[in-house]
Amino acid sequence: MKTLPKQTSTPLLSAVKLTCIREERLLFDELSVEINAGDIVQVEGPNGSGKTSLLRILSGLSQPYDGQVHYKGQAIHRCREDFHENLLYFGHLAGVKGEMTAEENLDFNLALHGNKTDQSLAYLSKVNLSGFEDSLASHLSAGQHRRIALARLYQSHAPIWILDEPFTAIDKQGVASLEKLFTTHAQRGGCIILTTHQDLISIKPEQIKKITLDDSYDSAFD
Amino acid sequence: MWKWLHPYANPEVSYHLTNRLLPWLSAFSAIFLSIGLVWALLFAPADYQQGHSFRIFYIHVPAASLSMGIYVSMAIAAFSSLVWQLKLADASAAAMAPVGAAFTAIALITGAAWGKPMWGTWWIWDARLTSELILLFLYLGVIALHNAFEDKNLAGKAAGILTLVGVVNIPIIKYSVEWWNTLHQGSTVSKLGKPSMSLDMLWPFIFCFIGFSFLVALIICLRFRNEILARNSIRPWVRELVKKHNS
Amino acid sequence: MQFNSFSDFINMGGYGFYVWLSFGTAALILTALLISSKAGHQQIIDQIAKRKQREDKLRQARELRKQQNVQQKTELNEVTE
Amino acid sequence: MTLKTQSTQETEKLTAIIDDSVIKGLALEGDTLHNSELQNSELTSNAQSSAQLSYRHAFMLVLKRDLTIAMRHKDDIINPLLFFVIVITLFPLGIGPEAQTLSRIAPGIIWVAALLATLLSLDRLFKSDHLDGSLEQMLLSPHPIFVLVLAKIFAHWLITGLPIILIAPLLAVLLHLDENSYSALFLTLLLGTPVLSLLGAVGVALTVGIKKGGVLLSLLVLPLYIPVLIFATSAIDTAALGLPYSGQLAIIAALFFGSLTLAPFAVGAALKVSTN
Repeated sequence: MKTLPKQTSTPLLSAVKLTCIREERLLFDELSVEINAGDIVQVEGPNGSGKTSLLRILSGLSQPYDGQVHYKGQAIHRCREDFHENLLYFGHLAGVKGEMTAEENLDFNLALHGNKTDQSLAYLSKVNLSGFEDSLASHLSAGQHRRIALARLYQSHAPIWILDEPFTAIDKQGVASLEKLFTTHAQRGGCIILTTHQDLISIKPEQIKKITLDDSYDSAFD
Repeated sequence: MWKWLHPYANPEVSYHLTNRLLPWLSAFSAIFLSIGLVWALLFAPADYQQGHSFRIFYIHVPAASLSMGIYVSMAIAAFSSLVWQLKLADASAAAMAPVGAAFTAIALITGAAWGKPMWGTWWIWDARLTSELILLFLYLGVIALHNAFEDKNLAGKAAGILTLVGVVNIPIIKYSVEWWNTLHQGSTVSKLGKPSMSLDMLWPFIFCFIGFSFLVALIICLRFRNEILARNSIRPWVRELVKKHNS
Repeated sequence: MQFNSFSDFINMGGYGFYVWLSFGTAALILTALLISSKAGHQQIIDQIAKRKQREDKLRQARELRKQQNVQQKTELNEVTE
Repeated sequence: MTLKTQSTQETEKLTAIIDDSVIKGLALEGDTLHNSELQNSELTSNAQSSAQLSYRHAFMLVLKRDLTIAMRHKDDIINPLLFFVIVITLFPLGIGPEAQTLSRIAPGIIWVAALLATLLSLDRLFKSDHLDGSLEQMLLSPHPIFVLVLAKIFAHWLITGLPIILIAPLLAVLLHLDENSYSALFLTLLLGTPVLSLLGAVGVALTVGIKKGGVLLSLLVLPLYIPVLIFATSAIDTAALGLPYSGQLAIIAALFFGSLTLAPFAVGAALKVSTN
């Protein structure tokens, strides 16, 4: 398999000495990571260790207490629009409106991030939602909401995927096809940063970079 | 240009600097206030129209102008915190809000107490009193927003945005209230206006004003110190300080 | 000196109530603010000290748990949370 | 792409065409390679030209979405309007039916009721989007935040401000508003209600992350509404006297343009803090 020429000089996404404090608790301190094209990064750690906080900081949703996130060597708040054009973030909340149908939801989410919407029906069937395209999202379950949101992955042109617990409420088959999608995405020069409670099955452990957060930091800088 | 400011942007340095400032500020405010207030209460002449009730002037006017001044400095702090990401500016804005609210309340109460003998009623929809009342609402909004957030840094940023929105609005509100006032009560001329002051009234006023300003600085410094500690509670220097303080 | 006697001074030419009300409330509000600001310092220091104690306890508990985990590991070769 | 048929060969081809600095057009059908090549080049070249178009595009997108949601959730439109009507009918009951008194206080009542109705409806502006996560997605979109915010505020005005403007003349009849004042009432509401939406949006954006933000919101927002209230009611009063009220209107227009240019940025900054 051919691999992309690695950009040795500037990583796609890098965290520089991130410090995060939530509710007066130090979650992580001076965390530095470099994420290159083709990486699959799994953020690990017990509950409350700051996994979600880290993903939100990397995506630019939250500001760290200290430190910076760089996209291609540039601080993300300096190139916000360029960075967000190349980012797909999937959080705890699916971002699906109950008043709109599954298809409308997907169309809006795709269009909002500058993607084409002409094949959204096909993507909905990919996440096992064919037949539900026209039902209002308020009639669907939480798991189906998450799948509507995940259908974006099939169309996204963004190289950076930041996924917070993408497998929650997804069945085994869905997990398998998502993992396949991740592998191809990584092979094409994208990168994936994710948290998950279950282990990745089909992706070999040696392909996965791990960031481990622990909760040993309560008392901080000493 | 900002380089010389840099050491003071360090919380530890500014904490100790504030600590060193405190005795000076308390001394100055005590001296100026005691001279000013004794002068104002005992030696300043009574106004030929308003008699001794004019003595309220010596706290009402400093309180009113300081209440505006504190809001403006809060806005400057909020601006520098949002633009240059100065965390200490956040802390100072948070320290200022309650002080400003207290002075606004004093200006309102003294205004009403002055108004009763002058106008025969506790409250009159006079332009100054009305804008002072609205200023109090703005202060209370900032304080309430500050308290509503768990995270101090977020609270500072949110309150900062509100402060900036407020400071853009203050001139508009002031202008609109004055305009509204002349429209509806053209006949009642405000007696809280600037009387032509004689020198023996001016001097105690100046002393009071300076004294109150030092008092404001003192209280802000006291609160600023607390804010710094609260925001840096996990830093080793704070831990060290706590250990020293408690032993 | 503008007043002949102490009662004159208190009376303020008939405006005594209003003048002393103003000065009184101002003094009250400002001393309250001053005292609470000063007391806040000690409060915060106490809070931080308390937190430090709690964290120390947590850390001890965690270390204890870690040791136990290591022991279990040697016994069972696997640890589940 | 169809994952099941994805072969390594195709992947190779695909990786070859991917520009290593700009990685776009990734998730394309594996078996329609030509298509994808086309799309790929389109995407990269579109990047510049779409930048100019996207402001309007993003604005319309969000506007359409918010209006769709409002249309399917009609309480959101009707409830504030009902509130507006009920508050206004309460006043004659509380004050007495004398036409003279009512026509004297009509401008104030209508405007205060409009203020409160707007305040009541503001909560919806960002709250549900915040709760279901779509606000996060908007903040993460490549469009400038102020465009999206402006679209949401405009939708809010269409849903709450516009119905109030339309129904206000009817209520003015109930309050015996002076006949000369109707045009002034209409014009002040037309220029003033957008200001209410814009300033209110700042307050909501600040309180959207707070659990009990509702009461706080009124404390933050109502003081900011005072200038609009003063100039609008005075314009209506002046019109009743048969005098020109263009001065007041000009000031309200200035407030409108001022808040139109400044508020979206304040809202954007506030939303960033609230979703932190």
